[in-house]
Amino acid sequence: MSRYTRIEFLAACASRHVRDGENVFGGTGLPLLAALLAKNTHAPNANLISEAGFIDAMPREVPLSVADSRYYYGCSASIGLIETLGFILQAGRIDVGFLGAAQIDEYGNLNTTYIGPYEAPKIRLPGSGGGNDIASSAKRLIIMMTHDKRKFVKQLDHMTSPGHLEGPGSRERWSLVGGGPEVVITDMCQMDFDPVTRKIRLMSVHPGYTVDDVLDNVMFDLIVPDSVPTTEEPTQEQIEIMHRLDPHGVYLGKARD
Amino acid sequence: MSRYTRIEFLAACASRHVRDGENVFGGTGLPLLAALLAKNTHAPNANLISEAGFIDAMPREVPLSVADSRYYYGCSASIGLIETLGFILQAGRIDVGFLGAAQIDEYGNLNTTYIGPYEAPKIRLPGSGGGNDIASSAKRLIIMMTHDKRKFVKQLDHMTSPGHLEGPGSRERWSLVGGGPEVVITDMCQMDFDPVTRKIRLMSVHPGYTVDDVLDNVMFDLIVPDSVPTTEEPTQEQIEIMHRLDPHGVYLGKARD
Amino acid sequence: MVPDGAGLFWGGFGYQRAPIAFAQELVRQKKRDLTIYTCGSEVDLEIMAGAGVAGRFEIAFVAIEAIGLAYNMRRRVAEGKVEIEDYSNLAMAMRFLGGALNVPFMPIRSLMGTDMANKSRYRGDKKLRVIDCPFTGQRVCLVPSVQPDFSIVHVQRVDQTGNAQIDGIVGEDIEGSRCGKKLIVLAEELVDEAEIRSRPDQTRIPAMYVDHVVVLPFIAHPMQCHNYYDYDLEFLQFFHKMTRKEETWQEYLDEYIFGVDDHWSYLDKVGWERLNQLRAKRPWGY
Amino acid sequence: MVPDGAGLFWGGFGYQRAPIAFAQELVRQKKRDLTIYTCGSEVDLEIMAGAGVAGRFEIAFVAIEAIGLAYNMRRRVAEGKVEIEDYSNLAMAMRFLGGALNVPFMPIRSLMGTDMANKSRYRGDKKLRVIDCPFTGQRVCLVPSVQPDFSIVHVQRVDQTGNAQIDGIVGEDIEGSRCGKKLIVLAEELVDEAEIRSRPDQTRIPAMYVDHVVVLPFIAHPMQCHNYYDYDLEFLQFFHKMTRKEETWQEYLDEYIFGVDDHWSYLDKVGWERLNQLRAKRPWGY
Repeated sequence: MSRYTRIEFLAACASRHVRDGENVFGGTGLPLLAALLAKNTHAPNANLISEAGFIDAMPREVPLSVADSRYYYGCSASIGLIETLGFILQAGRIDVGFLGAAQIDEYGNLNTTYIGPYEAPKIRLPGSGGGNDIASSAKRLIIMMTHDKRKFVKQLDHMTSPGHLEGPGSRERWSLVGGGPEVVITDMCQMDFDPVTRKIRLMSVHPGYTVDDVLDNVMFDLIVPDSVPTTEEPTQEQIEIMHRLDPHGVYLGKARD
Repeated sequence: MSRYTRIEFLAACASRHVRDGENVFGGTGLPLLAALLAKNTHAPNANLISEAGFIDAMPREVPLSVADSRYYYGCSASIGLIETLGFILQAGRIDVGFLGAAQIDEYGNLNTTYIGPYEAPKIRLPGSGGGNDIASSAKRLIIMMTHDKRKFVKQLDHMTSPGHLEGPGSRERWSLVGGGPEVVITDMCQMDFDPVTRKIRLMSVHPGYTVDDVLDNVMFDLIVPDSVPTTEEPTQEQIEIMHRLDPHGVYLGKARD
Repeated sequence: MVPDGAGLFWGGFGYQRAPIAFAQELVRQKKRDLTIYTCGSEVDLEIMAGAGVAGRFEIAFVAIEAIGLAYNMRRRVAEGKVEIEDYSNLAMAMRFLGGALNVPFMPIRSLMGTDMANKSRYRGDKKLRVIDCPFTGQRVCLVPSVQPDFSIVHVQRVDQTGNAQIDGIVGEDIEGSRCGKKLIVLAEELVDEAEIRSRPDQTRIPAMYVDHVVVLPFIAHPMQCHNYYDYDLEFLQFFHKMTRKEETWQEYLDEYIFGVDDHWSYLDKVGWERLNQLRAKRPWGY
Repeated sequence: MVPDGAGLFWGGFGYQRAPIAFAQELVRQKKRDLTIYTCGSEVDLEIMAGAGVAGRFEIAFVAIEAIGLAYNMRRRVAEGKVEIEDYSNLAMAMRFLGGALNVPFMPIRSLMGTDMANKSRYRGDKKLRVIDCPFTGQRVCLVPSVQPDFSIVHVQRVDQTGNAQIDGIVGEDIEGSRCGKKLIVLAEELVDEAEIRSRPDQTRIPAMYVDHVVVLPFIAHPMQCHNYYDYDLEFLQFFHKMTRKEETWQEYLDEYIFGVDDHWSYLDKVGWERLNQLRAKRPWGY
């Protein structure tokens, strides 16, 4: 068993959802670290795309921005947003997209824009960026969040990006291209979505946490299956590769645990 | 006085309508020869654009195709159709566009597609190409045709490209970007358009022809002003430059005159 | 690989990067009922219309530009064997852009007020739609996007994974290469993936779009391929002359298309001395 | 040159080619009531929102990405001094594409079903419109095109006539540079026109679009400019720390923007030894 931090666990867990050969929108931050980790372990042929315009990128170290020059050298094409978000994403060519969020509801709808009422927002967050586009059009969506009860809400303050909207049939009603959220990964558990109701469902609990810990930390009714397995831990190799990819500890923190 | 052929006259005459510094859509054929002649004489800073994607081109010899590599070397940018017909032309950035036609009516509307009824066309012509786009969106349109009575018709077999449509206000009704035809140049005369009725009007007659010659060779009522000047002849310099630009005589014919 | 009845985006523009070898191979394989989508193509359209492999064309232009009119197309249209749905170059380029973007239509400011908007061959009210803009009230023309079964694009260079570079103008090939359900890239030269990845700014078609790659020299003959070879003016004039009448066209077809086994035999027939004289010179690219 | 109240397309994307020097100059000239149109910008938006030169933003994103949130923007929004009309990156890029094409709107398949489509800050029903496609019956979202007074674009190289080259990703700058009524190009380096004309494939912005050119080094500092210099991580973190509170932000503003005469003085203040250490290394470009 390896020693690991919560962040390392989150990144390693998310990386397992990338399959070899897939077209992946990585973004920045932890999702990107997860995608890069996948490419450096079990998914060497994953095609890592940055919405800024980099296609099939293989950065030596983790970029800080979707437009970071670290994405450039060795990528197969360097173009622009109409290419990545239009020709690639909106055309249905992205297998998996990663997103984070400040709030998520039980259908996997996401808020990354405002806390407080729209008319007089208390806190302005970054906004959609390419988030709404990715949530609308990627075949599968992987959501990564640090676990905090206030983020798992019954009613979003603002819906920035579509999850399963109001449930079965709603994405089809708006002719959305992609399939919507598949999994939500936090530093406490993994959740997926019930195929019938499209509501969020507990999938696995990370070592050191219980089902009750999770239930205490969501503000909606979480579906809990009869048996909830324990999430696989990161390997020593995964942790080492992660730190090689983030030598300055921008995402992982300066100190090893 | 220089000796010249009809084609040389036509090209030289058309070239005078290009002003220095203008953005010009030249196409191929005689119009291109005219535009190149202008650039090599009185309009050295004309920005010659080919719809295939060449911007500010300065070919050594006349290209045979809008996509001809002869447009490439020394041009300032080499892009594509969305750039030239969209960002440049449709955005209203083209000062003057050249077009030819198989039929023209009294409002300067053009047919380059079918002779005979649409349902069972007798003759298929090239079609619009960028013609409809240029006629819709260029600030000024210069039409070049060899003079043949059957081409100057009361009713087009097919309207490929808009002139002044049904007269005053019709271009505005369709929100067309450009100003429509300004002048029609044949190997017999020049015609412009009455600013009030938008109908075609005799402007000047080439040496060797009379007003009656022209009236005998159009099938609609041509407006004839009180005084019709004689068109300026090509200079020896213009003729020499033309032949340097078309060394194989593709447009001018193999033989001098 | 291309079944009868398929729709094809057809790349190249004017005399540049025309996929002539592919057209000739479609003829040899006796394909039928294809629909061709392109802005303006020339010798290739004449071959496909003349040999009867395609019955429908959604295009803006057909002629050999400075060389002259398209006689094969003219005969086939008069015979009723070919139907052309007429658009302008911008309209077709935008239809490909819409297809590449996976949206159902694109707005343009051409076609309105003319028979291009009023008459349709077989698309009926799916040819285009003129609407009042909900934001400005101005009239605007919506043209339906195209997502054909295949995109056929001819480029200068490709690597073993499919990353392709185009030199010179791109015409409508950026949008066209992305709008088809499958993309077949025809290239003059195979280069190493490391070379492509050292200059990613130059990649015009990333490998992720590419389904099949064919590498052959002189794919566009008698047309040109920038930085590789010029057009063959004499052959082009000969081709054009042979299309003038049905009998001479059939002669051409028998000799230069059915009479050769494949593109290599075609090039042998044209002759390598002749072909080598067409090679592009620096810095001109032709 | 830019009057109060003007609308500006703002180029660069993420950490790449941000026109920081131009933002700082707008602050020094005490411009007011600008409207900024861009996909996602970061330090530049923080400067303009923080200094009060712009009151309206039609954007998709504001934060310093990996470094953290946009504190200036957060405070100004909470104070009611800044209004943000929210779109997605694709929506903004398509709005610039529509502006460049001079059509009134563009169709997209994002935003629908969410508050992005349901709520508007000040555009009201001119924010977007969801319609049923007249060809397919599918729902599609129309976003209104943008044709602002100015486009501000930062590039690597420009010639004396205005032809500009961009290395690396272009973000939304191709469309953005063509959508404005006037285009101001900021470049790191002046090259000769003959150099541009010997490689016309590399020209991303032809001179015919360009109204004004400014040539200065390190325009994007503390952000990066591909093939020229990397971001200044330490300065970026310092900048971000200074924006956390209004008092420290005012200190930063007084010292680094109002406290210097122009961009050269700013660079002197940052220090040339530091700047030179940021210069890009081959083959990486950063």
